[in-house]
Amino acid sequence: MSVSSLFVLIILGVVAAFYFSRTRSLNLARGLGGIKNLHSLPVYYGIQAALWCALPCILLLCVWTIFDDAIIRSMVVQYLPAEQQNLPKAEQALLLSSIENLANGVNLSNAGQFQDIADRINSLRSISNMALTVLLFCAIIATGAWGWFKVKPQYRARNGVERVFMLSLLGCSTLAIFTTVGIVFSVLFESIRFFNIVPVHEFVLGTQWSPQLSIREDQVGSSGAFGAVPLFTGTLLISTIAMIVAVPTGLMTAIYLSEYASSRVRLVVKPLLEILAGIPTVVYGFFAALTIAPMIKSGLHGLGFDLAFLGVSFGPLEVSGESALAAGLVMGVMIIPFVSSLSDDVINAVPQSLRDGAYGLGSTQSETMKNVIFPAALPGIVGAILLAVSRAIGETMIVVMAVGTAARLTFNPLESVTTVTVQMTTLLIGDHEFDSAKTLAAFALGLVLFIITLGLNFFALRIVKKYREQYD
Amino acid sequence: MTDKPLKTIDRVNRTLGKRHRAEKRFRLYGMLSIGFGLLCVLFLFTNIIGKGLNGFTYHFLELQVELDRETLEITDITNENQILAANYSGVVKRSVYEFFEAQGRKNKASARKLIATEGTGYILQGRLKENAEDLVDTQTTVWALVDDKVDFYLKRLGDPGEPGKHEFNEQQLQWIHEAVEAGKLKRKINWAFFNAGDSAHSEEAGIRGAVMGSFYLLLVTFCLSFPIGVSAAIYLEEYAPKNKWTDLIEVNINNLAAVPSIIFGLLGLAIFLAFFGLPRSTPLVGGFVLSLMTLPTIIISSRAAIKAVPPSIRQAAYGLGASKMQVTLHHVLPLAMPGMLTGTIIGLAQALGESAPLLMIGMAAFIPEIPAGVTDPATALPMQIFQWFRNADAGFNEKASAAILILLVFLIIMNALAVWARRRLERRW
Amino acid sequence: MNTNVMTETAGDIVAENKPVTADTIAEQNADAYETVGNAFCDQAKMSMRNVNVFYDEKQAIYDVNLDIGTNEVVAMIGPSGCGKSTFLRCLNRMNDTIDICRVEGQFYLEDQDINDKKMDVVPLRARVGMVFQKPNPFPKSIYDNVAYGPRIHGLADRRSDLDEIVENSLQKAGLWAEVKDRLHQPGTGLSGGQQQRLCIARTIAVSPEVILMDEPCSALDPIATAKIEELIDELSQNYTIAIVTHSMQQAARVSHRTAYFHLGKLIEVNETEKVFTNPDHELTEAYITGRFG
Amino acid sequence: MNTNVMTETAGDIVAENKPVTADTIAEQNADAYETVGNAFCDQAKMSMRNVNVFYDEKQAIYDVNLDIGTNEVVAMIGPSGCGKSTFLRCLNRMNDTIDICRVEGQFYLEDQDINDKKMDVVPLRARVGMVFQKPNPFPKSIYDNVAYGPRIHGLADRRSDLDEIVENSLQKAGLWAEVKDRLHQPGTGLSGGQQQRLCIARTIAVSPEVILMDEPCSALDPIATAKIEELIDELSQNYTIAIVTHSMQQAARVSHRTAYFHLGKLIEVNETEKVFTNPDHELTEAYITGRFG
Amino acid sequence: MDKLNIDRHISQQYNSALDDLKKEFLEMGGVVEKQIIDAVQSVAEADVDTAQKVLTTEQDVDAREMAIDDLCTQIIARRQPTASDLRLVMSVSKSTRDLERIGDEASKIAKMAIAISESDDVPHGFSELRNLGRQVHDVVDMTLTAFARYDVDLAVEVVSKDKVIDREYDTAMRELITYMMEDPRNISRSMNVIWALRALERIGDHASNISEQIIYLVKGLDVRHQSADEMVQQLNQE
Amino acid sequence: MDKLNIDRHISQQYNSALDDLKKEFLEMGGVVEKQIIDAVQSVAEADVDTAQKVLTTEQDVDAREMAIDDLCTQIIARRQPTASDLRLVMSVSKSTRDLERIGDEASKIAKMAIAISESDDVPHGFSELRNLGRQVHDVVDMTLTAFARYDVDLAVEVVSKDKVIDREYDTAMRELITYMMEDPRNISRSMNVIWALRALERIGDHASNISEQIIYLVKGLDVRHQSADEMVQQLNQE
Ligand SMILES: Nc1ncnc2c1ncn2[C@@H]1O[C@H](COP(=O)(O)OP(=O)(O)OP(=O)(O)O)[C@@H](O)[C@H]1O
Ligand SMILES: Nc1ncnc2c1ncn2[C@@H]1O[C@H](COP(=O)(O)OP(=O)(O)OP(=O)(O)O)[C@@H](O)[C@H]1O
Ligand SMILES: [Mg+2]
Ligand SMILES: [Mg+2]
Ligand SMILES: O=P([O-])([O-])[O-]
Repeated sequence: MSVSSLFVLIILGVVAAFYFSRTRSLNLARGLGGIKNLHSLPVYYGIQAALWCALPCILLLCVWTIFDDAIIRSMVVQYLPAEQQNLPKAEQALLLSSIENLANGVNLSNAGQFQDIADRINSLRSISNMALTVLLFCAIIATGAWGWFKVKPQYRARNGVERVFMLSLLGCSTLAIFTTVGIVFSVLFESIRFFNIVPVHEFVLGTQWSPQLSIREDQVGSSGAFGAVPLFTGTLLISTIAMIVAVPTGLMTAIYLSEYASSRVRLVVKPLLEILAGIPTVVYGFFAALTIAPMIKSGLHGLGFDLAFLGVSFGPLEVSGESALAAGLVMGVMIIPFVSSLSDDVINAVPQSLRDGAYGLGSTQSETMKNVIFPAALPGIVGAILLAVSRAIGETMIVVMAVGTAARLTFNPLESVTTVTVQMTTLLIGDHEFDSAKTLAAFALGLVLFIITLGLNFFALRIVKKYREQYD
Repeated sequence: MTDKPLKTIDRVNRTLGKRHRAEKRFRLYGMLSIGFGLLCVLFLFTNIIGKGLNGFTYHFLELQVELDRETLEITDITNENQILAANYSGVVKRSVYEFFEAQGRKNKASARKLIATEGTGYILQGRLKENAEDLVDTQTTVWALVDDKVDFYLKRLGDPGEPGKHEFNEQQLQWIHEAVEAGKLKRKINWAFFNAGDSAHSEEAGIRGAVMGSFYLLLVTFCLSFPIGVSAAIYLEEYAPKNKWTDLIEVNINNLAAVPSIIFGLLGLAIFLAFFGLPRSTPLVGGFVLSLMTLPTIIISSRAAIKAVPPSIRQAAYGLGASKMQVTLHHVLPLAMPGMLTGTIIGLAQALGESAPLLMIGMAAFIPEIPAGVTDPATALPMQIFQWFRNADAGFNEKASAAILILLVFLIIMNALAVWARRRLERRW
Repeated sequence: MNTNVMTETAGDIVAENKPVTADTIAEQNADAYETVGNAFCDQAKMSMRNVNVFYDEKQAIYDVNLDIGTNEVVAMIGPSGCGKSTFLRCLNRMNDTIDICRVEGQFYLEDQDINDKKMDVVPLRARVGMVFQKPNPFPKSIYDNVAYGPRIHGLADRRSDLDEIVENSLQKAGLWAEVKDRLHQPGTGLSGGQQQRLCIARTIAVSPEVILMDEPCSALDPIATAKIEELIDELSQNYTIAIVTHSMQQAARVSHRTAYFHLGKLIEVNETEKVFTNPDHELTEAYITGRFG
Repeated sequence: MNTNVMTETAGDIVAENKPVTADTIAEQNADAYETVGNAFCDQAKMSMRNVNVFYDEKQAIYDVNLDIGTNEVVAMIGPSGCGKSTFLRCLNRMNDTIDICRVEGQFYLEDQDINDKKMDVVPLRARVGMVFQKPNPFPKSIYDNVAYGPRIHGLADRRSDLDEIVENSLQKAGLWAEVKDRLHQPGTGLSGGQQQRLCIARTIAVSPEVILMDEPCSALDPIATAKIEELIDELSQNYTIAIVTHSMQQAARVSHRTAYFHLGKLIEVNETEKVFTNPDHELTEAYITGRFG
Repeated sequence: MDKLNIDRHISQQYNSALDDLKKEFLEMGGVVEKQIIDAVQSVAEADVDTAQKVLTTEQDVDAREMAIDDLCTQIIARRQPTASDLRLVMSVSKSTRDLERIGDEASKIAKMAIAISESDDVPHGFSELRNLGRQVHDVVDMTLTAFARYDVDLAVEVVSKDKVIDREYDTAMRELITYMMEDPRNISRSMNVIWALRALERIGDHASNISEQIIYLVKGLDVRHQSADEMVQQLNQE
Repeated sequence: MDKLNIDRHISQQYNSALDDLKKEFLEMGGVVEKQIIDAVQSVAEADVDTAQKVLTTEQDVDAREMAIDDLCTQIIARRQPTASDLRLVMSVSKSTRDLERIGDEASKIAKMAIAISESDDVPHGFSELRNLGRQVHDVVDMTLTAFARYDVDLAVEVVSKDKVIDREYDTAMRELITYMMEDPRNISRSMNVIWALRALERIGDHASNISEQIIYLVKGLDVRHQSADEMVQQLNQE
């Protein structure tokens, strides 16, 4: 039987185990004069039996399906002709997989001469499948029966079920740690390899960024400059522009909505603004590249012209088609609801009693806001802003779409700059050698980005905590 | 104190005017901010909708096509291979020449360039596949796709500078306008856009593949992240003892929530593709990556939802002798469910619009086929938008706008779902 | 629901053997009624006349007339939901913050009608301060909490004046000795009772003429409560105080006169001794002796 | 802070003229002490022996010995933070839910030591029910609120059994008449006092032997409070009740014996009449007459 | 009809505590009333046994007084009574003392009865004694009824009746003194009658005190140290 | 030193209310004491003016009694006293009645003084009267001191002294009766002396009652209707 039908079989067994054990416990209860004389409710006996049945059987199924191919493979190796047996490991593996393909009925690599081995594989496979089916069948019955027999009035079924429940929850919660570890590992090794090629100081302090397109491994490092400073200044520039737009607007919006606006206005305006947060970044990128950047360009050209016309000695402003300003502005707009929604939540979380206290003393609304609510909400607001900053730093698509890849060390918002994330995508997109310095550089950039945002978030959490300790 | 001590109320009145003015100013700033925000929304939407709607329509030319065997190069109607490989462009071209009454090589070439012959051929191929016997050797009417340049030109007829006009010679322009006036060249909804996969030709490119890709992505993401996220949240809020280990988990989750999405792309690239060797460009891997990315969002919002369940409810249940699992499943979970679901849907909406990590795992590849499962190579809506955007062809840009509209509709639907779920589940006792 | 039950029994007490239905109660409510006892004062600091308060359509206060004398402590008692808080919050226009609340009637603070729409609430609230049910110190230092009011109202020209105001207020609130060494630590770090005294100090700091208190001890334990009560007594030397309380005993302990509210009506106002030994109205008697419900 | 103040005065009262410093207090705390009055019973339902409770390093309860008699109402009073709630929560192991809390000593429910680590708390809590400070009905219907306990403990095999349990419990809690027509409406829609009675009904529904109440009326108004007190009195016919209360008057009204806690020590246990007319210990006297602080 | 609504509290326990208090008080009143009847009878009929009975009852009355006082204290400590409840407790607490004193006076009469019975012949003043005794008993009875019914009018009547008793006592006293002066040998025996008369007069005074407490209880007015007329006037003012 | 710590409440108002109560009570005690002295003096010196003064003071005493009772009621209503505070209020409320009665008895003596003064010659029993008067005054003084100091020992002493007074009263009474028998013309005048003696004896009893209340107040023990020995025994048991 196929794996999926075996799986269905297990499920059937589990359901049966549940049902019969539950019924058994109910019968026992009737004999004892009521369910209250059992240690646990009948449903727990059912679940306990079901777990007893499900866990070993699924384990068996998994282990078997994972290992059977490998075992069969090692079994067929001996049937290969002697010269093939002595092949290097990699080539042997290649050969074996082509034989397996043959067994599956796909003859891609003309491995026709191994038809007999393919047949053998097929027969081994069917034996294995038979064995698995029989074994699983027995296992289901055995574990189910075992669970059924364990149903006794004093049996602590509930406690057992709860243990399993708890352990599975624990397992889920550790996934976050694995993710972090995964991230670190996935960027760390590549980065180390990169730093073997390009020294760290060169990467961190260098002001030239021009990763040479390299096709072959032996070209690596021979040319190209991997100085990341322009990338970081670019990132900084764009993020700064974004925050300049987003923070005041977002904050004032939050304040107005939570303190001044009538409930009807809030009901309409808040979701409207939240739409801004929900729009995918590609859309913003699209918007920035196709609408804002041309607008800025033409707008500022006009401005430059006007100024010149007035006799001021400005030449027409040199505006690049892909300016940091466009990306920054759009990113700022995107982040507004980020700041406003989070701040709004924080401001609303300030207890009404504080407001009452301030009004009761004769404060005006803005005084209440500035002197009482804002300080009380500050840790939350700072947290919100820092989260927004890290969002801005990590933002990819807007910059990819609206800003060029020209790594320029400048703080002029009208010039084209590039950012860390943009470089990562351009370096990785497409099918390059996985080992080229160019690809590896992306991982190094990733590592640095990770460290920066980590630091930023750590900082944010610390701030929030510190203030909270003081004011709660 | 001054020589003449003031009464409290006099002192209060002294500064009153100034305070009220400050109040008015403050309020003004707030209104300006909101105005700015709303303006942005308005601008963004009019812009996107204005651009996007064009993408759903296309210009078609009503052509009479003679489907004779010879030109089609079909000998046996029952042979499917022959029908598939028939020379449809030939008959289309012939009809085009006839339609424009084009003579001479140069004129014929000009006429041919006005029509997307291959695309039109596909339409004919589709018809013949269904019913070759009745159609072969008859004349049939087909709305032929015009060339994307024609479409571009026609859609912008009123615009200043007549964009796209320079692509055509006098003759072509004359033909086009004649056809339009004769009512033969019409702007119609381009159904192919909804039904087809990606294509190298903008007039044939459709969104279906990306939509299905996104759907599978979300399916995988939801199936993984919701149960895991909720479980983790429950563990952390209800079970976890307060120690170094749980602190570590907590700090981790908070950090992950703010890690740039592109880093998750790197993770997917290095772990799922390079280490586990899972197939590239598949919704499965994309789903894994997006799950990891949305997990912190889900965990954090679920934890907030669990935290919002008043401890008094738990105490009440404990006091009655409920076990921890019973307390959690009977009381905490149902009460936290609306919050968890909203958090999840918001997380999924984010995942839906997410593109940077997908770039990393190759979901930006050109994939014309419509995926039939989670292990088929696929692309996703934002990826499709990105790709079309980067294509120099103006037709693709229009498609990108249309795809954006579709994506936004998706998002709005999901957000509505979140609101609905919240309303539905949140029992206002 | 509770109110219903109460109403029933209240009715019983009024018209002894006659069974009282919801209808007759409704009738009663619609009727004009007269407050028994002694609702007026010669030296009134605040005078309320014909006060009616509505929440949307629902009337919460019916035609109340009451004076609060200078340097007098008036306690307001009554069953839950009878409108005590609503009435109190009218006295410094705190009801303005509730959209659906509509207040009718005249409220004189000395000679000024404070319910006038043109009245500026900012100086009003400086004159009529308020202390709330739950202690609500601002998340600032103790000093800043007390200095807040004087600062926003510009009551102190120099730092030293401010210091003086803060010290005086804390002295009057009986908190100086306990906090003088930690004026710059957060006010939220104090115990509940101290927090409430801090809130009182904060209110005193703007030298109000009237202090309103809405169940100021309901979140406190008996010892802290006793201290606040003691403080109220001391404050009544210089301030006019109106206090809402759920605890009849507290009303008995701290007030000079006691006003009994019932379903939005002011049933009886009398000297506190009289109310608690020999009230004039059966409803008052029923409430203070625990015969409702 | 508050505690300090109290301690000082408490010290004053014990050793009248000698000024008491923090040191002597610490000494006192370290000393063994003896509970005055009459902490033991013949027919004890629960017996606590040598109870010490720690929060991390901080000791919250010092060597307390107390019996609670069958069908007796024991009130626990004392200044805020003296450990009343902590002690009460030991009686059904609710302290298990606090990680840092460590409980030492023997707690006998009849003959069983419930502080045994191997003891399963689920059946224990079915025998020793608890009612909390704030009414906390589940956000379910009234019926489901009451039926929840019987359901999880499998007390009813049939629907009709469950109906009966629900009705009986609501009857006993004096709520049946008020809610019988709306059993399937949400429990949270009731008034505060009714909610608290619902919580009591919910507790009764699992037929506990002992009911613990931690300030069950502190969130209620006087009328609802009176009803709950009345209910407690009726329940004491069939149940053993331990009640923590901040209101000395409440302790005086509802309890048979009163236990006075002070800084984690059980200072005095006596018949309630005795405690409130002529307590044995000076600290008790100082507390109930309002001489602390 | 119970105007004070003692049984209308939310707390049944409170109801029953107040009810107990009232019942105990009336019971004690009953015992004391019986004492008066017995005492007067024992004097009139020189019945030593009855007199002895009165003397033994005295201890019961004392115990009851203490019990009632205890009850009052407990109600105050446990229930914090206010208004009418408080007045009830306070007036019972005051009146119980009067009842106890009435019992004391009755015992005194009983003692006289024993003393008188030791001599053979009937001293002068017996008829007056019996007459006064009947009136005093009536007054006490009225007082208890007034208390049971919270009847202010009856209480006022008691006060005015007490004035009548006082006058009769004066007359009897003058007569007895005249008699003593006529026959000095009888002085010591007559003195006994005088003490008995005096005791009856005091009983009337105590009944009047209790009635004043009843008025306080029902109306909240302290009418002590006033004449009956003043009292009526003040009550009408209300 | 104030063992009951009346001035230790958190509430200053409560302190001062209890303090007022105590002060008022002691003041009333002072007035009454003065009444006794004056009354005895008026009898002894046939001083009608002093007697008249005693009679006028009577109204003051009545007013004080009512004021103190009112104060007690108010304290109970406003302060819900418990334990020693409650005992203080209750015992003052009981004792004030005794003080008032002492005042009454003093007035009676004063009335006798006026009656006696109308005749010229000094009746028998004057020396006894003066003697008893001094002792009774001592006892009342001791009682008030005991109350002021919450001195249980002194209170017990009062109770035992009262027994002595009773004995002396008996002796004086017997003597007077003998004298009356000897000289029946004097009966009516002697009767006045008898009433005065009797009043003094009652004053002693009332002082004893107050002392019992002091013991209750300080110790929480109800020692009424007990002999001094029993009392001491019970106090020692504590
Ligand atoms: N914001 C509001 N909106 C609508 N109705 C309200 C509002 N606040 C109070 N009410 C209603 O007005 C009436 C009086 O309420 P108020 O709060 O003044 O009563 P209260 O006497 O203070 O009661 P409590 O003792 O419970 O504080 C109640 O019936 C209440 O339901
Ligand atoms: N979860 C906890 N963690 C640490 N310390 C605690 C905790 N709960 C209580 N304590 C401490 O234990 C002591 C006793 O607390 P408990 O809550 O039992 O007092 P309480 O008498 O019930 O006071 P209250 O009347 O304010 O409820 C206090 O000093 C308190 O600070
Ligand atoms: Mg209120
Ligand atoms: Mg507690
Ligand atoms: O006790 P009396 O003196 O009033 O009879």
